[in-house]
Amino acid sequence: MSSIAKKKGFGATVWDYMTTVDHKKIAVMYLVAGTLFFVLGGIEALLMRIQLVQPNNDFVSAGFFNQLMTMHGTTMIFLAAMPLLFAFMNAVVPLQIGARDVAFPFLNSLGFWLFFFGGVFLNLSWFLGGAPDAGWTSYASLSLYSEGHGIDFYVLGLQVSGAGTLISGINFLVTIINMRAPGMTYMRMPLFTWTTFVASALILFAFPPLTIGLALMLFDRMFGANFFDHTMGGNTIIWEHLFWIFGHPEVYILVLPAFGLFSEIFATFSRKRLFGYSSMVFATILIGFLGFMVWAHHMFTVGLGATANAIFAVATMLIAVPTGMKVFNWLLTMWGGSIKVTVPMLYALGFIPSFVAGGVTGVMQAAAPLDYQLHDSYFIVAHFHYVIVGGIVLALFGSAHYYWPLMFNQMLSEKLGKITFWLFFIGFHCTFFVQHFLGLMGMPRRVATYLDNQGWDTFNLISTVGAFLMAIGVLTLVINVIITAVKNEKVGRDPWGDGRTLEWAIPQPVPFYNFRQTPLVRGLDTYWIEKQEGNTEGMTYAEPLGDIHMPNNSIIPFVMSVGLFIASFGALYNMDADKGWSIYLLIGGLLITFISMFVRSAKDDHGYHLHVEDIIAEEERLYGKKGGHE
Amino acid sequence: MAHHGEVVAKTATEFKYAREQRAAGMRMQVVTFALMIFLTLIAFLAVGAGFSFYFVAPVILLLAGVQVVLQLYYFMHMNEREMGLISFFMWSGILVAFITILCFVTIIWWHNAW
Amino acid sequence: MDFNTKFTPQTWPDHPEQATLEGKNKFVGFWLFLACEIVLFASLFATYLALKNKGPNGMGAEFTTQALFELPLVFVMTMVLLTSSLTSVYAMYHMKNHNFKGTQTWMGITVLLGAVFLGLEIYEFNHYVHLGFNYTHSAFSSAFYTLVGTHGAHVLLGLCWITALIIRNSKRGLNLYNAPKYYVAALYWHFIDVVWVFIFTVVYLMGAM
Amino acid sequence: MMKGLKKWRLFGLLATLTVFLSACGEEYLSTLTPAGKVGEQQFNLLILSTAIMAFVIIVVCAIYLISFFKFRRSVVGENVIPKQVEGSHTLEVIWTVIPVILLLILAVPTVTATYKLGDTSGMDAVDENGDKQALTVNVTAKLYWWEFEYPDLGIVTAQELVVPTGENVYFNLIAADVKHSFWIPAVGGKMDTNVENLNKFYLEFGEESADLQEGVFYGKCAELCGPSHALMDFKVKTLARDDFDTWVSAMQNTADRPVATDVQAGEQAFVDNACISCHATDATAVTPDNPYASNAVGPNLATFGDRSRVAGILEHTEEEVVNWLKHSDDIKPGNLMPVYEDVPEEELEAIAAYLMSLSVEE
Ligand code: HEA
Ligand code: HEA
Ligand code: HEC
Ligand code: CUA
Ligand SMILES: [Cu+2]
Repeated sequence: MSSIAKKKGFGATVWDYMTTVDHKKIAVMYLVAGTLFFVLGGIEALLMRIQLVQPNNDFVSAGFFNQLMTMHGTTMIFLAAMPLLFAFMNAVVPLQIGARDVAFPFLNSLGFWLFFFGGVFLNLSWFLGGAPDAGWTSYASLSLYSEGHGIDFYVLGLQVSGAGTLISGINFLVTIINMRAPGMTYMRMPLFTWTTFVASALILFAFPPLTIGLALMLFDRMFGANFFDHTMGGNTIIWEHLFWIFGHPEVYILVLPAFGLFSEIFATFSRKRLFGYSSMVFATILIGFLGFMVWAHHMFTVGLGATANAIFAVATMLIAVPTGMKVFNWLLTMWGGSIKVTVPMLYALGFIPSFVAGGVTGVMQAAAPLDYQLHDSYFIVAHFHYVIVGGIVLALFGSAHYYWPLMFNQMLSEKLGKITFWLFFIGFHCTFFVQHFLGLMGMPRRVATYLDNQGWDTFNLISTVGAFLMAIGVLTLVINVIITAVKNEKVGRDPWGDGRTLEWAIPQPVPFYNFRQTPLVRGLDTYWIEKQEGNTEGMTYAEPLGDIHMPNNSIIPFVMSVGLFIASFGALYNMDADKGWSIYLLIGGLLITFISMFVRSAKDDHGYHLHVEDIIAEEERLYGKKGGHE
Repeated sequence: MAHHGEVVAKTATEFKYAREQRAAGMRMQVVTFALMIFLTLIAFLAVGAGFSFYFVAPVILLLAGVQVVLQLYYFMHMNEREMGLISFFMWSGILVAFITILCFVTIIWWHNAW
Repeated sequence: MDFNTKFTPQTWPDHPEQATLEGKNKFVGFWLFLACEIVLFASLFATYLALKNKGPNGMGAEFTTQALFELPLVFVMTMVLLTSSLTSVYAMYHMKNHNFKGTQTWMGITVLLGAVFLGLEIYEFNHYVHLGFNYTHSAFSSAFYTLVGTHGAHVLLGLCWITALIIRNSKRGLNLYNAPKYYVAALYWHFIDVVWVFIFTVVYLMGAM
Repeated sequence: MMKGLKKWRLFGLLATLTVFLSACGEEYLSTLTPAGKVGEQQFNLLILSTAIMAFVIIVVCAIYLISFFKFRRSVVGENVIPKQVEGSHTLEVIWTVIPVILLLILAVPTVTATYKLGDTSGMDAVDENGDKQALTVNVTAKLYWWEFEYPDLGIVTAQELVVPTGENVYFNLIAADVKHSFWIPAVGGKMDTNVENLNKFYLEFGEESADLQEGVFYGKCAELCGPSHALMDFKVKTLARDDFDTWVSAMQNTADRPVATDVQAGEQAFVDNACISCHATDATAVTPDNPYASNAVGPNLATFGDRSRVAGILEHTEEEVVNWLKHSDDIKPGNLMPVYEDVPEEELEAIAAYLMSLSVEE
């Protein structure tokens, strides 16, 4: 088939990525795009920290600061953390469960491009009259009051990228439900697959409230609806609820996959089965459930009444129990193991104390009357950066080192990796530890500046210094990536030596069809089992070598996303009385999307069959030996 | 892919049996439909009769609930085997939906003390 | 057994919609999508309930549910939509019997009933707007039109989708490629009915009291 | 004996924590130096929860360090294959039960305090004559300033809240434009001012503010409300009840205050420049409430001379008043007061002098 005869050249490569439906390539695109947005969000953070380095600073204006703050939060959560996690989910989950691809390869590509164009749209606001400035929470009264198009960029950008996220979520769910290899029962799935599963379920239920909230906000701004206009009977608290019904599960959408990644790392580098596997699974599901019952802890000071506050306070505290289960299981995984301190393990080791510190401040905030003091102060900023940076970002960096060989068949430098870790880790604690005290000392969050003589100067200075240490750390990582890419030393299968799960059993580089033959899974940690039994092949097969059915590449996801991107501009400018042309953009964009949808459904796409000869030829090309079974 | 089954023709008896089963199933669906129409009628009549809101509202909500279960389990076959996981997801969705609505009809306008 | 296999009623599998992996994926994926839609509509219902009868300056709206709604019309709409649910069940019945013509016909009837429903809804909205109860009138009006309108938009989408299916497949009969498509379209249609059950109960019946 | 020791240890931990925490922050601003019952209650919760959390962290870190140092590959040997244990039910029970107990210890005071702080019934309590017993203040938050109206006393002030010490003071909170949040860190936790509905809560002010560095507690807006959110400060003056009553009567007599001769020019300028259209100089000029927030366009200036800051942030000098009049848009971006750059300097100075003379204190 044509896709085997690889075309060469830059243009061909770009086209290949634009049309690809291969989960491994989509993973790379998520990784690249997510990293770009992460650096962007990080630069926004640095600018904020420079502004706050001393009292009465005027490095940036107040209005610009609010834009930085809003875009930093929004970018980091929606465009950096989530996509980077999707990168690993895409790269790893199908391999972990023994699948040839995800359930809906076409939708996988669509999910990526929607996210990407949504993110680009949001960020174009910087050049088109100003970014959103009402905080990542975009509370209704302020976001309706806010002038210009910033909020419209927020609403439309998140709507588009949110659609992508939802699609990806459903895709992972179906993949995990339907595509597991024979023998891969639910209770044999690696923990990263489990957390991906639960996080995707959370996406399924958490994104609709956001979608509705954004739609209502859009209708208010675009069509003069009155959902949030109290002078017309509207109610701004509705937005707050919708946002947090989404927003709280969202933080678990982020942290659960991070937990999964660390579970893999702990088990691998302790050379030991994950302790309490079934309780880990149970805890993951429980956290998912409880995650939907606690959102109002973000609204303790809104005035919901003592009863509501008390209920939500207690419900919130409960989450500490399953999370604690996880923490202790990780510790007990190390206990009695054989711990090798590689860079990924270093991140995992750094994660435990950092995340626990962030988690327990969360429980403090859950004590509603105490939260009356802590809410909207820097204490909160400290809390969530401890869980987010100490949990998710460490997981992302750690997994980048851990899975680099899987994704690129190269190993990042361990030496540079350690430098990165220490710079980032020290910078991180330096930045955010002192913020607890700033909050307790009365410093509200989201302040563009502060007056002197309030006792906040030193700690803010320390915090800024820490942020720069983090930046140097990130730069080291970037350098590491570049050096590794230039060196281009291939490492082959199971480079860590202690791989336990199916993804490490596949020969490197991974062929585009993943598994020549579908593997048969004979227990938890399949690869470990096979290795212990001396199976050099790494896996047992469930089927003889035969034809493989593969999906066709398609440019349609890209075109559909471009259509929505264009339509978003139309919708945005349609709110201005003097921009009559915008309606054509809106209609034109939507037409592009609908026509591509129509083409997609009217044109049958049965995929193609990869024949045994093709498989053998491909394996010969990749591994230089005769492919297939003798 | 691995899931390619073979094309198997049913024997005449099997075929007849399957047909009859499906026809019986279809009759069941029509009964379900009649039931749904009946429930709807009751709901409209209860409102038309002008009983107290606090009596009628729970009743018609219950009727709606029953109707939805009928739709899901009979029309949409959620009662069939291998639907366990899907039921789990549907009920999870219903749970989240319920909490959301409960919240919005209570605390949204209850601003008071903390 | 794949997309191109030709079937007779005897060889047609009991669950044609799930006979291929693709079909099974579509089936599960679509159910999950419906679970997601539950929460989507719940958010709209919740918003509607919070804003019901709320007008300028937090006072009661000048139009209230009691003054506005006309139950006879709603009753007719309900019957039409419920019936269309049954007709789509018939379509699936024939699909499972590998009776393509039956499938197409009953799907066609479903579309017709759906179109009648949509027509009545448009008539209803138009009527309210003429009374002065337009989209920007109050928080209540915005919430009402958004909730019921989103349902209406789903109906419209369903109509387009099923029509497209009918036309696209008219020449080729049932196979394992299009059977799942018919099946999930029917699921979607039932779901629209489920939502309507709550709309007529919560919005219209409870509003009229 | 063991028990006694444990108690003592806990006490010691709490004491150290208290000392450590209270070493940070300014007395007039820090939640760590609570001045009043509400703040103290919240502070106690802070100490209790910090102690619990410190315990959790210590336990986790202990297990963590031990397992790390005992089970490194360099210690256990390169080729050792550890035993692949599945888990342990006993341990699972332990680490479920102990956290639950810890959480219960936190949850009980949390719930109690939630109800206690949420109880605003005292607001409407009346004595045998039917007079309100407690002081109520209506707070309206506006783009970037605060109005404090005393509904039972018929007076209004802005930017600086004046309250008596040693009793519960009740607040009705609302915002006039976008959402803000009312926070006096040193006195007690915050409550949002929403746009669509009144919020109620109470605070108790435990000490007189006169001894503080600037003679006032600091208040903050704690909800993002636009560019000048950071500058939406207010101040709180707490007085003994007698002094407060004196202040109230003085306020009630500001209607026809004589204007001192040396600032009469300023008063004239104030009127000529239509400042008066937004700013009342009479503390009894309570603006009619629309059903929600107060209608006042600008802060009431009846006690401007008694303030400690101009517009909540600038030093309280005549120069800064002039500065404010000329550059209010730079000083507080997005605020709703016009700038008066073109008014002659002398006129502005006269206005400043006049405003400084508006005082009800000695
Ligand atoms: C990854 C992200 C993430 C995670 C995992 C968490 C986890 C938790 N969060 Fe956090 N949170 C955020 C991200 C996150 N949060 C963000 C972004 C915000 C601010 C949003 C905004 O306003 O912009 C926020 C805000 C926030 C608030 C609102 C504060 C306010 O604005 O007033 C509250 C209040 O209850 C809270 C609580 C919690 C709790 C109880 C947990 C728990 O899940 C933590 C559980 C973990 C542990 C407790 C540690 C391990 C447990 C043990 C070792 C067992 C023993 C422990 C005990 C007995 C205590 N969080
Ligand atoms: C995933 C989420 C995430 C992450 C990772 C971070 C990371 C960081 N955040 Fe966070 N932050 C949020 C989510 C996140 N944040 C959210 C949700 C808010 C609330 C917003 C709101 O209130 O609405 C917030 C708010 C917030 C504030 C409070 C703003 C305010 O209230 O006024 C601050 C202040 O210090 C801050 C700082 C930082 C810093 C220093 C980092 C650092 O960890 C960043 C480190 C990264 C870098 C420094 C990258 C630098 C890289 C380079 C410079 C390399 C350049 C390379 C090339 C050119 C090749 N953030
Ligand atoms: C359109 C209405 C308007 C007019 C006219 C106006 N102001 Fe203001 N003024 C405001 C508002 C609103 C604020 C609060 C600004 C803030 O802090 O965000 C304010 C604040 C002030 C303050 C600080 C108040 C304090 O309590 O610290 C002073 C002083 C003041 N104005 C003086 C004047 C003078 C003098 C004039 C006329 C030359 C004037 N104002 C005209 C609206 C007005
Ligand atoms: Cu007002 Cu922030
Ligand atoms: Cu939360």
